[in-house]
Amino acid sequence: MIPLENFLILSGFLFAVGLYGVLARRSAILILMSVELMLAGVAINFAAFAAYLDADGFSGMIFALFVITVAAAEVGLALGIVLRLFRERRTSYVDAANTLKW
Amino acid sequence: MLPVEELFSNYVAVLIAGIVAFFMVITALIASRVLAPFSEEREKTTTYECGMLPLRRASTNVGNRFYLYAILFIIFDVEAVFIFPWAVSFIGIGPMAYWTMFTFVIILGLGLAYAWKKGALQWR
Amino acid sequence: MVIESAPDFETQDLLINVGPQHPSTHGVFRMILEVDGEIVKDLIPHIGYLHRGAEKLCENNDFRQGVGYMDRTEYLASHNAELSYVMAVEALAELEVPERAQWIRMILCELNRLSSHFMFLGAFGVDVGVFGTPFIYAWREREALIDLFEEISGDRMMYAYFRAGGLAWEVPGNFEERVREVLVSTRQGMKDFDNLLTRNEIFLARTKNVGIISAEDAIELGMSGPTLRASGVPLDIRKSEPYMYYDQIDFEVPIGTNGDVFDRYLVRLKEMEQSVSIIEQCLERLNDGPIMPERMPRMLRLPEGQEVYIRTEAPRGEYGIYLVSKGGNKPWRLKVRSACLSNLQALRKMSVGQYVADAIIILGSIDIVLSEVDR
Amino acid sequence: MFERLPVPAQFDRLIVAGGIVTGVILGPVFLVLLSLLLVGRISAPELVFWLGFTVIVIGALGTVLLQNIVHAAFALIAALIGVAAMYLLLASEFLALVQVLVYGGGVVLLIIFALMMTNAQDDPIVTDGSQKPFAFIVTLLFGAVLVAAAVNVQWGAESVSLITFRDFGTRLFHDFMVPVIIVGVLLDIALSGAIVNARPNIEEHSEETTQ
Amino acid sequence: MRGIVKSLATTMSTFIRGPVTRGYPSKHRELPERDRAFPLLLWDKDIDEPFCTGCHACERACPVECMTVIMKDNPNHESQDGNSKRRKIVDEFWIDYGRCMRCNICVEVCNFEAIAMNNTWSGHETSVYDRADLVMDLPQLMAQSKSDEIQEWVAD
Amino acid sequence: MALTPTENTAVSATTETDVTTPSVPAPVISPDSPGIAPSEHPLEAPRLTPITPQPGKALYRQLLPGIMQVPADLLLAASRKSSLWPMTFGLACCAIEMIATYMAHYDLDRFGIVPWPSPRQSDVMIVAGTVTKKMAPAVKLLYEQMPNPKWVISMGACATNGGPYTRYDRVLQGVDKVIPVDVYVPGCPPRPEALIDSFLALQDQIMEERSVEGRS
Amino acid sequence: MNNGIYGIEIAWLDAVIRLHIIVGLMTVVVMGLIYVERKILARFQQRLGPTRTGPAGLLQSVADGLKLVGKEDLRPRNADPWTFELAPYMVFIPVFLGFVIVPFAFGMQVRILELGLIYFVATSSLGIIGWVMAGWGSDNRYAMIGGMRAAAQGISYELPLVLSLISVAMVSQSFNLNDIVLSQSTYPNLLWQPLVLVIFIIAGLAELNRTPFDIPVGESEVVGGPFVEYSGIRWSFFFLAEYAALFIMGLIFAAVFMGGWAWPLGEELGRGWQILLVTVKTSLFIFLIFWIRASVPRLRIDQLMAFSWKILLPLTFVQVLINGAVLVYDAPLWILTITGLVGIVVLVRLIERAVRPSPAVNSEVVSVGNEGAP
Amino acid sequence: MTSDENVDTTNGEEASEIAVVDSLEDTIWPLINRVLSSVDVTPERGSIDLITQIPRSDIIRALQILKDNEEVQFNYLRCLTAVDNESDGVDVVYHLYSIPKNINLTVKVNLPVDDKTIGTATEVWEAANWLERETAEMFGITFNNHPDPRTLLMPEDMTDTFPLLKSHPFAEIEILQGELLGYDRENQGDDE
Ligand code: SF4
Ligand code: SF4
Ligand code: SF4
Repeated sequence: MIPLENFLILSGFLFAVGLYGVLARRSAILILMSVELMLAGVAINFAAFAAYLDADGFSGMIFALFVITVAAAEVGLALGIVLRLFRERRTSYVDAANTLKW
Repeated sequence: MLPVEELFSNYVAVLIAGIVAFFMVITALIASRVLAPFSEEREKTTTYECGMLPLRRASTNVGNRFYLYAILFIIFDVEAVFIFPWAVSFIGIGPMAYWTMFTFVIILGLGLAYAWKKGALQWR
Repeated sequence: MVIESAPDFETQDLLINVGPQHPSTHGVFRMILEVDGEIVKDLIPHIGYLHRGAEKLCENNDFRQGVGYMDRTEYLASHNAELSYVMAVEALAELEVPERAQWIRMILCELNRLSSHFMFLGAFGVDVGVFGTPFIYAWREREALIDLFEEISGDRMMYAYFRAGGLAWEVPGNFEERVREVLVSTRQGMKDFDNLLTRNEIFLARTKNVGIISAEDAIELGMSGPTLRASGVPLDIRKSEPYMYYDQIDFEVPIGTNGDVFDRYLVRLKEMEQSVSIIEQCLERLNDGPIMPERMPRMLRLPEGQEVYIRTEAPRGEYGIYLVSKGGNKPWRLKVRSACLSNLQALRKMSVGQYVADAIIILGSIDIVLSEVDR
Repeated sequence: MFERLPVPAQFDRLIVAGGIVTGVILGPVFLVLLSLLLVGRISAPELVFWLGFTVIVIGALGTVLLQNIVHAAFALIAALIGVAAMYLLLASEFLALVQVLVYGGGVVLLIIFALMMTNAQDDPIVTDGSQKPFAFIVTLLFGAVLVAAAVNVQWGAESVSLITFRDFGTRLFHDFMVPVIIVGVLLDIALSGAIVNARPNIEEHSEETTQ
Repeated sequence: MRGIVKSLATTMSTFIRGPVTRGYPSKHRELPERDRAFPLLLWDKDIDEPFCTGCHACERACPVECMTVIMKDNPNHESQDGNSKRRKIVDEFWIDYGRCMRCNICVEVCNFEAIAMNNTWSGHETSVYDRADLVMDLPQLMAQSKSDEIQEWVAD
Repeated sequence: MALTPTENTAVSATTETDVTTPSVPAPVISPDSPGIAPSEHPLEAPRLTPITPQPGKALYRQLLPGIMQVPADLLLAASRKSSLWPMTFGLACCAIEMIATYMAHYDLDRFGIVPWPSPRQSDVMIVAGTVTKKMAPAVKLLYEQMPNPKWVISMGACATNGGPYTRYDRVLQGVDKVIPVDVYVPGCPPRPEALIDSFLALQDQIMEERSVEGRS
Repeated sequence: MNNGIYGIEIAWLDAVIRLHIIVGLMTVVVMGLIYVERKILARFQQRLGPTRTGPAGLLQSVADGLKLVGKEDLRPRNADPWTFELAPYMVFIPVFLGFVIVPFAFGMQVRILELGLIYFVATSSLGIIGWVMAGWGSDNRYAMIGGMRAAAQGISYELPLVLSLISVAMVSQSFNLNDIVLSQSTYPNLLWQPLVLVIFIIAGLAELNRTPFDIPVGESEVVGGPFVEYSGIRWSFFFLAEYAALFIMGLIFAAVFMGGWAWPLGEELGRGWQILLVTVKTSLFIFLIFWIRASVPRLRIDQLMAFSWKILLPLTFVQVLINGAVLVYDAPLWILTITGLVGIVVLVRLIERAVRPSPAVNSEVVSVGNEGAP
Repeated sequence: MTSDENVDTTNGEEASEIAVVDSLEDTIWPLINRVLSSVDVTPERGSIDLITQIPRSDIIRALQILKDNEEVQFNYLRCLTAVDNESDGVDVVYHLYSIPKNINLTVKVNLPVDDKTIGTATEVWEAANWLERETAEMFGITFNNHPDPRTLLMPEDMTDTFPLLKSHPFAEIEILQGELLGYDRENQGDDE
């Protein structure tokens, strides 16, 4: 069987790559995509622990489900804001949003 | 077979199906590459636009109507995700689960009504 | 922070080029749609892809030869086009057309109106999105009509049958039975269309309140024919300035109230019923007699310095012929007043603010014939 | 000499398209894994794991590195589908399918719509000092910590326990009723927020264009 | 919904009515006798020569100028001990079927009833691979009449 | 006099085209004949230059030489001839008769002929109607956008040589001035049966030329 | 896990064999479907359809396929190479994945998945990405609009489809297609869920992009939609995917609503009968789709979206809640039949109300008498 | 007044039109004359309709009056075209129709050969837009202040010649027969 570590490494990798994306990229949409990657890594983590360590409880699974759910809602809301930013500023770069009031 | 193994074997079939489909496409493409004529005329690869040369590059913005529908879709898709496990288990749990889901659906129904009222379902 | 290669973030409106080769432009019409998320913000029509100089060529051809060019100008209703032309020549040459020839002309023109409207129904149904079926129903009926025309004139589309003064030759002996026979199948076809489209909810949803044009705008833009009558203007040259024997015939002019695409469809459908009744009345009055005036010059020559503007009610509206003669056997100037050209001018007004899909059915509802627009 | 070869110029497109993606990158991995499987060194789930791992790595790296944002979005799909495979290996069929359903069909589509709307094509090139080196170092450190933590601890579990779908539903709606309803409220809030933000404001818009 | 059901019923009724296709290449429909395919020259069987005298009337009347006629003295004329009444006769005759618009004018202007529209299927099945093949010369124009294939229809 | 090498190649090239495309007549009859008036308009020439079709090459001719090529040719030609998809493309009055041919009474579907709107999916271009000089570039472009193998049917007098409108100087005197034509159907308009006949002729041609490089 | 030859488990081999049978079956059935569609549409339009390629035109699809293989496939110069080339894979593979679950007869399927229906929905939602890729990658306006429309339509009608399948699954208490079929051996689900049946057919039409929901590919508007620029074999894969999806949808319809191979003969009868039953039920669905295609115009994009969101979605929600109430309180099932029929009536009324917005703008054609123009 | 000897009231036109022709002299002309009293108009008789000549300087004003006047209400522009009279210049012809009153009027303006400019009737009827564009490119007439003076029917790059002018030549015909196909009279062995 696959050891649990593999999943943990994978989720760590996903989280780290997502972090890199969030830090390094400028387009708000790309940042959102990177956040998705991070959340996926977290969800894998939850699910892995639930599957390996929590033989009957599987609260981790349910938590992973909630993570997926919340991630979807987050994307919807955040993209709404990006669109608003785009409409107001004609750009989707986060740097353009540094002034709080416009 | 253990249930876990059965699950794996089922989804291995899915993986194989993907590979089979992939090879189907690529075999046909190779066969076509062998059988079909080819030429390197330049005009041939211009974008088709009813017999006219293209006006501008096509990627321009395509209205945010679609976007609103996509948001709605995600929200209700997530709702469906919660209904899936409920649909096969609520009888076992009893009325309480039913009323939970009832509340859940009503809450999202209110969301739909809000979107409706706000004109998100209206094209213009 | 300086962003060097900021991509072009201008929100451009999408420009869609429709035509000249496009399944639903009815030939080689071209329009450029400026679209903002499926809604037409502007529409720029381009015509002239079929401009082939019929007017100029007619100036070079004598009056008999001109008939052939008129056929090709209005190829869906060639009889009606020929009629305007020969009437213009007759008016200048002061020819008297025998009664029988007039009745036959009326029958043929109305039959041609039927076949032309069938073409509209079919093409329109396809524009609205039915897969081929309306087109095929339309052609099933048209084929019967075309067979009849072929038996009479010898050709399926370019009849070259009307001549200045009368008709080229006598109709075949079983003309009346054949016409009645065809009318039966035509009725069936009209009923099929009625059942297929008129009450279909999707069809109604697509066509009602789409492409509305008010009566004032329609008149201002010089529209005519069913497209104008759908806006509620009961202008029909057969009624207002009757030619041939239309004043002896009892018929009604259907008009619409809303001026939308559905009205244009329904007006045409109702008009077909009227045409059927006109044909039946004509058949009753058809009697024997000559089909050409007694004395016909072998080569027609027109008096000098005369001009006439003849208008008739073709299926698409007012088909006018402006004929200027300076003597000789050729027209000095021949102008075809095309109903489609004027109707097409209204396309922009009707389409702006509608959906892309609507622009296409609005174009379909105008029922253009490109060779009449461009000539 | 090469122009006399019977290989048409377009032939390379085939290799470029299906070829590089699967033939060059996935293909060797797959072959290696398959041969390992054949000689009995790894088991079938492990094969799937490593395959999925490769897909996820490629997809994730593609998402954060590709210049063209639309390509990045498509790479994201690959990564997320790989994640779905991971859920399968963790014996949760349902989570895997939900992952595909919500991400593959929904989230990525939403992102693509947003891309089309904002007409964004490329990540801009920044001249006055990019954050990339900094981001890289932070990522490296963070990733190292995570991996070290994962590897160094003895977790002790060796086998996956299967969760039947019905049990999952029963647990969810038996023990987590309140969270479910809260999720409903949360979704509503997200919905209304997104609509308020994304709804085209006609007056504002026209002002924009006239300015 | 009811309208849609009505539409469905309509299509079903045509489904039942059966096809109306004319099986063209296997079955040739009877053409009306006035059918106008392309002009042909007629052959005077009594004297064994074409009716056409090469008078150029049709050539001049043709709106698209697709005919070329060349006239010659008739070697078979009575004055030359022939049995023909025609003093002049056609020498060469071309019609460019590729341009002819089938308007029937040439038939109407001919004083000798020497030209007629082909009203058989042979006049319609004329696809060629080279457009020069569409220019018919005298033997081709007369072949059908010689072999009695066309039934001439003349407007009264 | 010995031919210079360049002349030599030129000659062989033309003969080759003659073999491969026997049905394309030379666009201009001869410079000194009173045929077509040489274009007087300065802008006309570039837009109306005829296309020199590039013969398509198929890989299987190199891979399966000799005896193997024959069945492949036969199979491909037989399938191509039974599934000729024309582009929906009507220009003028002839288009009406073309439509009539698709309809119930004539039903081109019997021959496997179904119209497709995009040139990318079509094999045959039916030029049905008058090609004006305004339209000619579009016709040319559409022809070029069709993938090989492709054929052209010139339907009616106008497409063949300008027909009734040939004397008007905004009308192209035959579509073969800009694109190579395979089958000509005379008539103004040709009957639907004549169009079907031209398809049969085209099918014959496809079968005959099945092993000619560049034609199929 | 050691029950394999040379380490390959039997299950793998089994899957490979079954999938290859499916490949053959799919090819034959798709070709047959294309032929049958042409024949049936021709008959609806009083034509003959293909007759001349092979006996009665039977080889028509073969000829078409062979021709498409032998056709040059082009990639427009401006197209995005990766997206353009990968789109056929992204369209075809998800559709093919659907074959894993569909039951043909007792024991005749590739695999019985516990969550078969969810799997079906998930794979079909993946296909939308392929359409968007094709549309975006072609760099063509029509393709772009078509791809966007396809995506919008796909997501809008996925919800009614999912919810209608959930409704049925509630009655059968399983998402496993095999269990669903078995649970219908006495009464098919369509008895209990008539409204859901109607909604499933509508949403299925939309998912398949068939008339009246073919706006992404509507010829008269976007000239073939996302596939305008595709030619030759690549294009034929879109075509193949479309018809394979139709086939799968028909099989799902037969299994979920009509009792698949079980109803009305039960599982005792032989395979032959079961296959015949499934074939008949599937053909019924497919014939209905062809029939609708021949008779109904196309909707407009806003109407299409409004129809899904404003009519179908609320109705399916209500249906799910009613199902839940009836099942949880153990009420007799015929209540569902009645509510379903009432639901259909409501649906019809809603549609008719939506068509005529208000009587004030209703137009009638009036006739003027003989007195002529004003 | 060039007038009625050319108009034969029994010339084969139908009964109703005869009535119209009869009434031309009595009703329409006085009416028009009254309406256009501020403009210099010259009447002429056509076969069916009344023709008036209006000088170029007044034309748009006159048309506006004709449209707005309550008594005539020529609210419908049937046709707008031109006639090339070679040396006599170009006539621009307006065919007007009044839907409420059911009367017709033809208005003619003569333009000299060397100065083919005229005001635009689009100010009066929108319908004139395309008709004027067409007339402009066919005859080389300039319509001043036209809102959209692009070419309509001509190819965009062939707008420097005006095909409907009498001086515009026809194209040469490409003839594939006779001598041009290599037919040679001498070789046929005729007894010439
Ligand atoms: S066919 Fe008749 S008109 Fe023509 S040349 Fe011969 S005789 Fe004269
Ligand atoms: S039918 Fe007309 S076009 Fe043809 S040759 Fe005779 S006169 Fe000329
Ligand atoms: S050949 Fe005749 S029918 Fe065909 S387009 Fe030309 S004029 Fe029209």
